[in-house]
Amino acid sequence: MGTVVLLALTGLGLGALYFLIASGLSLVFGLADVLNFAHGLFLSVGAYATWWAGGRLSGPWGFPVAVLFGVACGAAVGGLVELVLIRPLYRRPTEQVLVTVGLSLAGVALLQAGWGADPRRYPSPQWTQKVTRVLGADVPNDRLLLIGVAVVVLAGLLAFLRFTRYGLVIRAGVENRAMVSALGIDVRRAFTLVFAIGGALAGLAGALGGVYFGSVSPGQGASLLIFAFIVVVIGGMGSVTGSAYAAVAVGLLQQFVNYYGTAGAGDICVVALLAVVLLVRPAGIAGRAAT
Amino acid sequence: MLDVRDLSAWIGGSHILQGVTFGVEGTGVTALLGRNGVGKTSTLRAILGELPATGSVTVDGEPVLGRPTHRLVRAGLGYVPEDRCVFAGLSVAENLRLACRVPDPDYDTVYSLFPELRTRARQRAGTLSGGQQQMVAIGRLLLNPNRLLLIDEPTKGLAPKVVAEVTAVLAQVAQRVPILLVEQNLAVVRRLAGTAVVLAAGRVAWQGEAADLLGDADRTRSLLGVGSTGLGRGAASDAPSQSSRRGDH
Amino acid sequence: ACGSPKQAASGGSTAGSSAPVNIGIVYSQTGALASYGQEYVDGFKAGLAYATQGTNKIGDRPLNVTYSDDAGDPAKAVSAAKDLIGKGYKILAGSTASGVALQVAPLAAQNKVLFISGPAATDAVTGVNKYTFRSGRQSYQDVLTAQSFIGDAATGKKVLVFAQDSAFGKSNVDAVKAVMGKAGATVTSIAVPANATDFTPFASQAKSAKPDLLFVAWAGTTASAMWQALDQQGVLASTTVVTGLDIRASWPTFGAAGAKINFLAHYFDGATDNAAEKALKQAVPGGTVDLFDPDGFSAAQMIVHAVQAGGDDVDAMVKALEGYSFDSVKGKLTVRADDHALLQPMFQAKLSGSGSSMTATLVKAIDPNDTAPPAVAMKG
Amino acid sequence: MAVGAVAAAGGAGGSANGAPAALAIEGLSWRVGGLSIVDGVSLSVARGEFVAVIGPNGAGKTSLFNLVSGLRRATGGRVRLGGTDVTRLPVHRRARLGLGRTFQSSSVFGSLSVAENVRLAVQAHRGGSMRAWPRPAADRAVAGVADEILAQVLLAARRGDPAGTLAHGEKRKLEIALLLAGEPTVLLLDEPMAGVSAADVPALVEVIRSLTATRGRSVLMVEHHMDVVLDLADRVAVMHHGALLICDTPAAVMADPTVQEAYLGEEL
Amino acid sequence: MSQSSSPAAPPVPETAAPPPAAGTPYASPARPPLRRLARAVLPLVVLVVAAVLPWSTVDIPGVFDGPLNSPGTLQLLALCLVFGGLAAGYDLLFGRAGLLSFGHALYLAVGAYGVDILVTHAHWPLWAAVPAAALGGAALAALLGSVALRTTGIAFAMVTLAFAQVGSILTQRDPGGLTGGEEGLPMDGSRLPGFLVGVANTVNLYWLALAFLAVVAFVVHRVDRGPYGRVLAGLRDDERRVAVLGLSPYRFKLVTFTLSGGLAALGGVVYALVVGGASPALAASDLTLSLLVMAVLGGPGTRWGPVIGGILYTYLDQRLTSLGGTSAIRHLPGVLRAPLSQPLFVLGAVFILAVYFAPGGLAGLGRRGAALTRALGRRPVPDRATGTTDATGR
Ligand SMILES: Nc1ncnc2c1ncn2[C@@H]1O[C@H](COP(=O)(O)OP(=O)(O)OP(=O)(O)O)[C@@H](O)[C@H]1O
Ligand SMILES: Nc1ncnc2c1ncn2[C@@H]1O[C@H](COP(=O)(O)OP(=O)(O)OP(=O)(O)O)[C@@H](O)[C@H]1O
Ligand SMILES: [Mg+2]
Ligand SMILES: [Mg+2]
Repeated sequence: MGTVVLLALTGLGLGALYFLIASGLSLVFGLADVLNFAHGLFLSVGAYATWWAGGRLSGPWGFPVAVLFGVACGAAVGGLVELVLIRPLYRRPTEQVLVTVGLSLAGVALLQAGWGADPRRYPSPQWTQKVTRVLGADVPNDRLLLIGVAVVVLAGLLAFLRFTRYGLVIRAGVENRAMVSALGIDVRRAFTLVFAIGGALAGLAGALGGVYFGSVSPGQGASLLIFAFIVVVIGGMGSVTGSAYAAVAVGLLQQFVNYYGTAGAGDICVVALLAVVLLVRPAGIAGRAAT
Repeated sequence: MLDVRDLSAWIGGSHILQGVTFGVEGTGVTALLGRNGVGKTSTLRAILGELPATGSVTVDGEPVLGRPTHRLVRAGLGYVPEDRCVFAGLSVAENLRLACRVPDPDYDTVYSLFPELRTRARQRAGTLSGGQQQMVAIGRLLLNPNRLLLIDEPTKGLAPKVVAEVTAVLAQVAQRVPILLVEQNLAVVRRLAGTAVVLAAGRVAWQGEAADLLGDADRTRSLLGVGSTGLGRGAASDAPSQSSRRGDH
Repeated sequence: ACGSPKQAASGGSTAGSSAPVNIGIVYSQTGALASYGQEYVDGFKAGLAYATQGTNKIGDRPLNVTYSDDAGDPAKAVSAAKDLIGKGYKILAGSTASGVALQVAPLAAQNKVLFISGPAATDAVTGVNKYTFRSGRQSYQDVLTAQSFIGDAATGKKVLVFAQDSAFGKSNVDAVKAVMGKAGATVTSIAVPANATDFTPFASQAKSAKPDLLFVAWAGTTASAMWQALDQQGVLASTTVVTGLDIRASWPTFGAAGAKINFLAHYFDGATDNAAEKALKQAVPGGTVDLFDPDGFSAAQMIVHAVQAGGDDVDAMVKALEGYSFDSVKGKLTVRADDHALLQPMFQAKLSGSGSSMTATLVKAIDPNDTAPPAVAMKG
Repeated sequence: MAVGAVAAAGGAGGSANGAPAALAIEGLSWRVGGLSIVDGVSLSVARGEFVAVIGPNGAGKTSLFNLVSGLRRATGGRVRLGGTDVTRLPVHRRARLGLGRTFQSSSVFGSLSVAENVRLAVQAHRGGSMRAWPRPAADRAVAGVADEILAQVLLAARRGDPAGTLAHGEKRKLEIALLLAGEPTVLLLDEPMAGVSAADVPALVEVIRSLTATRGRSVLMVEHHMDVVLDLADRVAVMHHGALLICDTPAAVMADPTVQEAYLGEEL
Repeated sequence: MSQSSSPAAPPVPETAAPPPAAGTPYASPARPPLRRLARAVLPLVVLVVAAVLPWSTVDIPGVFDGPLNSPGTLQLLALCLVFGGLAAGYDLLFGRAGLLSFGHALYLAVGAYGVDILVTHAHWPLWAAVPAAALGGAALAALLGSVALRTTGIAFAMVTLAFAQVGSILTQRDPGGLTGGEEGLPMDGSRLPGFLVGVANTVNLYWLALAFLAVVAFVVHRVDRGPYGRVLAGLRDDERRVAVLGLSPYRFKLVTFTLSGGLAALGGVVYALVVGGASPALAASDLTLSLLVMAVLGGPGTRWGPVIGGILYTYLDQRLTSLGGTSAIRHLPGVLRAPLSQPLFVLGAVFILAVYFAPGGLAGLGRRGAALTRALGRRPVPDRATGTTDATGR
């Protein structure tokens, strides 16, 4: 019993982490149609920014402020990347993706140049490292934190897509940019915004990921990215809700298989799940729509 | 109203428009005619700043060349592109909503003209029939008030009945807003156009009263390569061709 | 200019009374193991100075050391090694990563040059061939040190190995089985994917196994999360936990767990106090010795000895090194003649303090012979 | 209604005189998301016969073509090509059996030159597409045929340009060229005249006529230009809300009041 | 309507379609016979020069440390050539057929580990192990391809990624001690023919790599010229259209996927011989990404672009590590030194710059330069401010 609860909750926590990472990826991919390999970099930026600020701030509000700082940095980097690197290439989608690839190479190396390859201890507040007893299971608090934040983010994103025109503008812009401006809309601003939001989400994921791992290292983001990709794709490219479902599924699957199956079988199961889903429903769980 | 002077445009290094000069008066329809590939669509796109162009284009005296497209459109230049450009991924409703620039878009006109669009509001535009997509494209235009409309082959792929209806609508609209119309269906042109501009190989070959053009068989043939009876329904179904085919099998 | 495609390779520095001795160090300047590499090289430089009494000469032959980066990638290491060998270098050392060591070693045998592997801990380097030596410890010695925590009273004890699911982890598991299993303990193991994102399932597996001794074989960036999980699931509180002490920079990542763990240490600042240690301590930047400085130091000592005895004759160098016993930072080191294992003292340590002010204190030093790995037959 | 259509089809369709119809559509249906787009259409086209399909926008004409050519899987009914049942066959197999089609909105290989477009179509028809080594004789033959066809559709002048850069009307012509290259026995033409400038219509009409006149090919053509329809068609089928209203001689169809009211409307 | 994406098939994202036109030699009108002759002969000349290179003792300081015929240089060149070939083979998928595979590393790894395991563990003779490994790779490609190709676009990319990921995980896990896990599997030199062993014989490895590159270049070139290549170009533009013309897209894509997989496996074999072993990095998805980078760097779908891209990328990747050590860098202020001593940073930066300033790849540079000058010559410079232009316009 206790074990099952533990696995379920930590599994959800894992799913929440995956979702936080995937949401930004999914948004940028679903709306701007850019498979953003630099997302992992954004993640690390957020993490390091939070780590940096957290080391300097103290007091009960020290960490939240640090997280905000991390998110802001993520957003800034995201927006900047769109402005400087992606925008000039909007006629050349392949190159857009490749630039993000180059960015992920260079960026991670840059972080390494700045702070070295070794993991740095993360200034997580004490309470996140304690456990809460739930139905006979010692559930780490940071998992609960992640779950909470993930829910909030999901709600926020859906609201953004439903109640603003941006979602519409950008989905249309991806199909035919010229036509959108021929309708009197400034597409470019919308695109920058989406990248900024994607970056902010990555930053948030990075900041909380730091709590999760208790340390930050340059490659951290990139190593998580592959699962984020899998989640995004299983969920149906660009569908935020789809990603949510997929994240939970992947998280739980990994957790339970890792415990009951042979160690490490979890990863393989996830990959298998991906292949199966795509072969049965090439468009992923939710089909393709940024909702 | 619209004044195009010495407009030149390039695509991928090739000189598509070679100094086009014509004007559009305050009201009525000006037809832009010519064979395939002479540069009609390019002209519209150049005016809207979608092609690199030189020369001068002014609307109500103010130069527009070089200003970003979305500004021009906000300033009241409505555009229906040739290949419709409905957003396949979006629903019909979303397509229309996207086009709204004003707080009180004129859905009534659109829906009264194309009831289809209301019934299919939730359908993905990509799955619409060719004609239905054309309806969306025109509908988008009529939602907002405009100072000048640039319309590229609006009746292409529409059933005769709808063609008639669309023509009627455009006739109404034209009383309020001037239209620069690219059209291959001469019957429609005859019904709508006051003045006509004929392009040939990126240059203006003739301009004047549409009546003069379509009225004069030789001129029509020389400029447009067809008998003035053009594409009036059934007109071309002359006996010999019929019999000749029958004879074949 | 024209020459034979094989010409340069056969070339090389002709042994002369004052011709420089070429030494090639192929290590991780960049890449994941950059900081290991850094320590190694610091140690190496200090070692050269120490072994040559600051002259950096052997006799009147100057030492010409070339440092090249392998970024932890075997391909790059092989390129670099071939380049050096091609230029006539007869002495190679370095290899921070096990993967690199294993792929460079064959080159040594094929081209008859001396190769002294660095921090790479894999047992496979020992006895791989006659031209390959090692200047650091190997996994087996860690395990034997771990055993010293339960002493010989291992009989009937339950030992659980919590190891990375990788060659590194596997070799540890095997070693533990061999050592403690022989000593009468029942050994089980949990293989954990090195890149796992959440360690809770494995931690609770370890918890439910209720071992008397938990041996954790871990390396890499996920250590912090792993320890946190073990701590949160109350594993650390419920049993004796033993693991290897990593480089100083990583200590803080043990977090709260640090104080609850028994560490076996290859080396840490303050583990020993001898002439070599003093020399090293004042040579390394920052003045604090760390895990892999001694490896570089002893590599330098071995090279100097080899050259003094063998000149440019590699086989003579090998002869000279086999059975060579010398005083180094860790104490008395001995190159075992039959498989080139490096017998050396190992240490038990405790961590105290927190954050960056953590300090390790020596609990006990283990005699080289108690940690001597079983001899293997020389392969090539 | 469909029943009546079958009768009509049976009457006029060549299947009466023994030989199997070149194309026989039997109770073909397609439903997506609850609504039925094509609804029990039955129609047969005899060898060498020219049938035009007209109907309001959204009547299901293009969908019907998609079902017949195999781009969409029919949810009911069957399709026969010269007697063989192709209802379950994939697109390319049907094409191999001599079924060719054009698309309502031009789809050509944009990055290939106009000539290459046609050569691809020719080689696809003549085989040897798997060949990775040049065989001058064969290649020259292919190129030759391609050039003839381009001349036929009045595109010779642009043979070198990337097809993506063609003006709209020119793309329509290229579509027909690709079709010609396949020497199909049954042709599906979806609004071949849409966007073609008035000047070029007569010429294209002749091209299409020659398609059928020679080698007794059969054609199913969607077209909104009534004069072209009347000029070319032996029979005219009228679709409405996915179903076949009537299928009869042009004259009869033009006379039909429903058609007048639902499709033609009043003359401009 | 039928053109716009139907709900059934997922919209093929543009990311799957390499830049158009770049790939098609057809677009270019027939060139004068002399130029065509040059085009045919030049590659052979280059090949011959490359083959006799090892006899030259020329020393190019800065570019190589050591004369051309020094083992170090030959080893470096050999690696470059191998990746040149691998990139070209990958481009068969990406540039020619427009298939974006994220799992190509798998087949490379199968080749490398395959030959390594057969020789080192199973004690096969090399002459038997090489074809076995290569064919094994092709077979696996055929098998997995037949599944993956049921999807398109990003979905396809991800399925291939998934398969490759499994491969990568397995090699990491060292099943049955076969692959040596993260430590990799050194090739047992004593079981190799003598002429491949030892630094003195590096030149033979160089020739081996050169031969591999030549084979790939030949295959790709053949595919490109023949009818087959025409079909691939068609597939890249519009699959549905190809089907309507009576060709089975699936069949052509599968053949291409298998062919490309086989070439990758062969490349893996050569790699294992050149480096003297296999390491898990070969199976990692990063490697596929670098193949992609190489192809784009050089110009996807072009004749020599990917080869050049592969060679250049590998050269930088190998050499930049030593750049960090050079005094030129060491004396820079910290802000500059730190990043510049990170090979990956320089590599990434170079790549990004290349994407910008060499769109369509290095191979495209020349062509575009010409086009640009033509355009400039033709067209007057518009004065954006007033929208007017000097009368010289026409
Ligand atoms: N992307 C392009 N690159 C090169 N040339 C182009 C491109 N787009 C169009 N053209 C050429 O520009 C010329 C004019 O094209 P445009 O579309 O304006 O003609 P059009 O009058 O609209 O023809 P249609 O009546 O068929 O629509 C055509 O010859 C066409 O081939
Ligand atoms: N995938 C789909 N989902 C829902 N409705 C669809 C789908 N595909 C087509 N339709 C509907 O089916 C009807 C028939 O479409 P089709 O393209 O066949 O009409 P059409 O006769 O070709 O009209 P047009 O003459 O304008 O081309 C249209 O109303 C269209 O909206
Ligand atoms: Mg046009
Ligand atoms: Mg249609």
